[in-house]
Amino acid sequence: MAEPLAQPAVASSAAQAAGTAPTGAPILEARQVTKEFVIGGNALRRGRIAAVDKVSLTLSDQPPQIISLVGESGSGKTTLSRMLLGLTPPTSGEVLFRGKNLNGLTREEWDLYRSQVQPVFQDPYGIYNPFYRIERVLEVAARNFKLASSRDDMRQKIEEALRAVDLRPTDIIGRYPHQLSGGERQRVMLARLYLLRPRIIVADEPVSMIDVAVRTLFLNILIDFRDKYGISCLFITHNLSTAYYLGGRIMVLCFGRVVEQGEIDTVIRNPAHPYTQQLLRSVPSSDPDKRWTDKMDMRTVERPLTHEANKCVYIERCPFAMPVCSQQRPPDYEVNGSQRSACFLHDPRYAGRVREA
Amino acid sequence: MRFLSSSWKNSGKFRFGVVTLAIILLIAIIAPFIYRPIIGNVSPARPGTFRTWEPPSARNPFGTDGHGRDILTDFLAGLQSTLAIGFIAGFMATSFGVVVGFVAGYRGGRVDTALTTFANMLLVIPSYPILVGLTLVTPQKTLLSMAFILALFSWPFAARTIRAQVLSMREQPYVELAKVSKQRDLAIIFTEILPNLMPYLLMGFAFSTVGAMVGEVGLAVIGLGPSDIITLGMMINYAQGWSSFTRGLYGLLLAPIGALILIFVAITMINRGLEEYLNPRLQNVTGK
Amino acid sequence: MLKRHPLLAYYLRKFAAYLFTIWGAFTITFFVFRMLPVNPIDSWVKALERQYAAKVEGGGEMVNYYKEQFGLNGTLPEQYVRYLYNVLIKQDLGPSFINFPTKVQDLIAQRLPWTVALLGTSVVLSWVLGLIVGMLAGWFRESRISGALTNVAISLSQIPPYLIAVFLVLFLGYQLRALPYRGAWDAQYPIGFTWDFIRSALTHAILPAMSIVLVSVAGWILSTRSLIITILGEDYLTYAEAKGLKTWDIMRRYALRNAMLPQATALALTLGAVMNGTLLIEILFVYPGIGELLSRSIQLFDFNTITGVVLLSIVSVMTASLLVDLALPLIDPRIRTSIQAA
Amino acid sequence: MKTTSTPAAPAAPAPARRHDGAQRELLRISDMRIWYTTVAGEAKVVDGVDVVINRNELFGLAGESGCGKSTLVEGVLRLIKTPGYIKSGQAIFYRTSPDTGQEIGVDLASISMSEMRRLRWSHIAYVPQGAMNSLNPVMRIEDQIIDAIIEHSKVSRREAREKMLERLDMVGLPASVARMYPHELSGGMKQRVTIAASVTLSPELLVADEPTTALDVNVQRVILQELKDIRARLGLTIIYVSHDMAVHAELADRMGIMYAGVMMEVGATGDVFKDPLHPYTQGLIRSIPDIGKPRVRVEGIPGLAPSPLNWPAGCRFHPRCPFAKEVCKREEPKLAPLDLATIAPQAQRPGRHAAGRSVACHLYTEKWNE
Repeated sequence: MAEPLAQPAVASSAAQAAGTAPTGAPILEARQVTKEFVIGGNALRRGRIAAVDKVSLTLSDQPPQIISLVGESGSGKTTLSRMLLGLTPPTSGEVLFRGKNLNGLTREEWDLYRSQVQPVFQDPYGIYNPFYRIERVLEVAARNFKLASSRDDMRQKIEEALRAVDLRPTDIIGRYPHQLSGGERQRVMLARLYLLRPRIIVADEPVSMIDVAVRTLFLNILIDFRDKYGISCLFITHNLSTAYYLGGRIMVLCFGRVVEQGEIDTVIRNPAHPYTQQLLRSVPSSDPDKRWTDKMDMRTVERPLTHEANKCVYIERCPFAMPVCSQQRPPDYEVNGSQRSACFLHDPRYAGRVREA
Repeated sequence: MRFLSSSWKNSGKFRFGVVTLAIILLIAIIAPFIYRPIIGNVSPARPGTFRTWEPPSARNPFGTDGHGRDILTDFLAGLQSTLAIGFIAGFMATSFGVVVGFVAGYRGGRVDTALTTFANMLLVIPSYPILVGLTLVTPQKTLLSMAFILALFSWPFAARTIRAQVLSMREQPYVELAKVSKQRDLAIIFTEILPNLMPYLLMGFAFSTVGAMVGEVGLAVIGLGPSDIITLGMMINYAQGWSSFTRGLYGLLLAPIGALILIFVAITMINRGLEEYLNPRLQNVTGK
Repeated sequence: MLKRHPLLAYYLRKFAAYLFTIWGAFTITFFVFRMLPVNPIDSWVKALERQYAAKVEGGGEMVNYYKEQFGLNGTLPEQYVRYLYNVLIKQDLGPSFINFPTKVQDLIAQRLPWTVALLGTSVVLSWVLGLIVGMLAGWFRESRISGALTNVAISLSQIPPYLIAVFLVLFLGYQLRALPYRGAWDAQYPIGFTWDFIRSALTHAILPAMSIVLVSVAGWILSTRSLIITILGEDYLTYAEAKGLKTWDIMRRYALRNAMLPQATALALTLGAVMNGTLLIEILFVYPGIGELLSRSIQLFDFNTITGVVLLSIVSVMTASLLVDLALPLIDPRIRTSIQAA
Repeated sequence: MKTTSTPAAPAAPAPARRHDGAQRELLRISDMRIWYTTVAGEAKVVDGVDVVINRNELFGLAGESGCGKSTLVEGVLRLIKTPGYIKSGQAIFYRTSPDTGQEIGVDLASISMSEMRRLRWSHIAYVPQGAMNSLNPVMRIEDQIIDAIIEHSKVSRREAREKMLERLDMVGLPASVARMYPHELSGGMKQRVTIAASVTLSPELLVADEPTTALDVNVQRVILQELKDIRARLGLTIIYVSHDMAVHAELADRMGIMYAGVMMEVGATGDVFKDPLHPYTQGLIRSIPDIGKPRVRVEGIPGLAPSPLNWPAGCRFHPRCPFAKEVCKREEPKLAPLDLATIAPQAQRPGRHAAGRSVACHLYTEKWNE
């Protein structure tokens, strides 16, 4: 188990927001963004749960970077992506485009926002309207964003975009969505982004429904977009290995809260938050000699996570839970350099009193 | 419309329905050429062209009815008007139902609840008494007025199915993609949702047409058919119960009923073919 | 308090919608008929004259007297409020035209048993038959018979029972004289629990019931078949089979049990709608049910009877769906938890 | 559930037991073909698979979606419904009869459905792909387990109940779960109930078809751990079907890689991962992102997965294979044991051994240097 590091330095909230310290002004920024849903609770208690609970992150294209947002199902990653895309309004907190709140944008600012922030959705089978041929998605984008001067200019740009994502135009143009494989359809989505050249891509689990062999093609294109065209990407996934392959930064989401963030290599080599540690211990390694030796206690996985505001979300499952964890919500602690973890273990005032699980 | 060609290719029911309906429509279209030689250019509905209750003869292959009209002409003219009433009422009901269904489904919120409750109220009222009441009162019962009255009560069916489809389609990822590609609401409705609704529109239209024809028969049988034309329902009324049988004029009762049953079966088969296109698992032999 | 008990809130919301829809539907019917530009009293007087072939003198005040009797005086809203007052407080639906002065509610009470007996039994019968046949057609759907049966069911399902009735009467009633096709029992037997009366009532009910059953059984076969086909595709069916259970056990405890709930709900809703019945069947067979009463009262513009019967039909349909809404959470644990969560 | 069995197969002979080194054969599948009749023609989803499963072994059946691995196990278990049918092939299952302890070979592909039904659960158990919703939503958990026990072992309801509770406890589920309905359980718990139910009668063979795909990674870890314990405790033979190679690396003793309806490579897990023979296996293993290994850009396997309606001629992988030669386009290589003596020089690797390995690729046949 990784030893909690000594120096405490609680990251102040301002620093926290700019914490990722990219040099350029952030194109897209979430500040303490929260989204609450009303659920009946049981017959007695009718509660509101925060699917996303005070999450702050910044996405900038100087330098272009890929941030992986890793979380289990139900951790709120899709809700967060929809808020960043302006498809769902946050209950509290703000989503800012170049420093201005999304719902305050004028018509032109909104157009600029749309042209600079674009999504890749999860379900390759539901993304295309079955009624039309596949290339219509590209034509609509070209038309609405005025990317082509004439019909054949548009045709020529579409073909170039398809080739840029390793697809032969002759195999794709003119065919209907159901005639293409999941992998091909997601790459046509990337071709659309190649046309639009946004500054930020918000990809919500784009490869979870495609086979491994074809998946790497998709990931490589995302990496090329970053390196060749300077397009940053918020890559949302539940698969740590896929996130690792992309490199860049990682943010670990647990039940609506960011519990750890940092450069992916440091976080994987030396995870600071108990939840991240458990995730890493659960990922099967593809080396037959490195099989699991320790036995994971069933209860750490089955016991529920909690939404209560002044508690650590992971308290029920955490082997190091301390009294303070059930009294306050842990702030972000700087662990080393830009790695941060929301856990009291990093605070020397409590480090000593660890209650054995 | 791809769904039509693929339904035709894959579903025997759809083919049977379309062929049967086409034959019936063809007969209705060429009807005047058949009955003109028999009755001359007199309105088919005019009584007294022949003597009443004549047995079948060369001139009147099916004989004549109680009002001195040739039964074959009654049947052919009746077929024309019943089909006309059915399709006009079906068209009115569907178009009104689609508008209501779309507004309720896509707009949602209070408008949706208001429209849905209103439609539910209409659905709960037994339509027959009001139909009869309205028909009794309309001064001159033309084909159009009958169709309108019949449409009054069948639009909620179409509205309900369309609304359900729009609600589910609105959540589809390709609608979200359209939003993110700066498509405006109207464009989303007409280019993204409407094309996928076509099969449901056709089914709604077929369903309301059948409903309207059933309504017409119901009214005509108790003597409330339109005044200046003959419909298949009115023929059943002319048969005055079983007296036409005692005179051996089976055509007067069996022809309209047979034709009506055939029309209903044909339209239902078309609907079923479309349903199986939309939900392939319902087909008889799986996989096909 | 409502916030804390989602189940209670669910029930109250449903009940409020129930009352509102009944009130709305009733109001529409009431005004549609009362606004028709027809003077019911004149048509009634003409009917009397035809009956006794004599001119009625001193029409003026007599017409007003009868208008008052039938609650047709005053402006429409007044009539509406008075009618509602009578119905809700005094449970009095007002006198009927058809056989004045009997009250509408008595007329209905007299005829209701016939309609309920005829339609009620045929709907339940076709439900049971449709469930079994539909289940088999869905389960053995590769066989030719189930394919042919489904096609027959599809064709029959949309045909109005009335048209089928004509064919039935033509062959069974008229040609072969096998079954009676007029009236509900043989006039020679007095009404009572004598065997003759019951036997005659039963034989008279066969043809009308058959024409209703033939159409509605087709509908039930189709709905059960597609329900079973969906269930067959479920994983728990494959798993039941992988457990090596006998086909009959799988059919009964896995497939049928999952199909039971939706079909039971559908039955409750159809039974509720039994009231608007198949009016034409009752006219064709001269069956003394609610439908036949309705058609005669419409001819004579007997507002009270029309509104009474329509109200009865609306209330029965809405009550059926309310009962289903109330019962569902109790029967199906999944719905109960989803309500608590929603 | 009518399945047209192959007419030619003899009625359940008792073929001699073959000894494959220390292990004894439990299931021998030979030339198994499972096709689906579709509007567009015959989809040859499983098209001639040969594989042997030994007793007490965990055999990993790997391959991407659409390669036919689930269809193969469903076919062997006779759970295929029309329009799917077993075109040809045998699946000899060596059943130990409880009384004599003697092993009888039975061809699962051709025995009658009632015979198959008797084998199910007592000898062969199955955890289906949608294990999350394979529990009957309108029945309590206990009723769904007890009915299978009583069906096969004729014990009293009370005994069956005890057996059920004991199995639930074995997978770490409290007894209170027995009275619950499926929708009241979390995904992971439903999964464990299904596994517990499958092993109530201590079957000889457990077939698990991608049981953990829909689960979160830590719930999957617990389920896989559970499977390992049960296997050890009950001496089970398990066929584990999954597209996730890392799971096979974690669990499997031996592995089979399927592609386009046929078996491409079979071997011990260590050999397959460290020294993959078939070019497809190499591509597959190369493109698995692994947080343990250094990050290096990988090209994955270009091209399209072929359609079962018309498999490519010759070797089915040749359109996507970097080593494809003329012979690969013409002739389909048979799955053959690796014979170091005959393979072409450039296919030799230092430290490569051939024990228990077979591959279907011309690289490893004399045809390579024609």
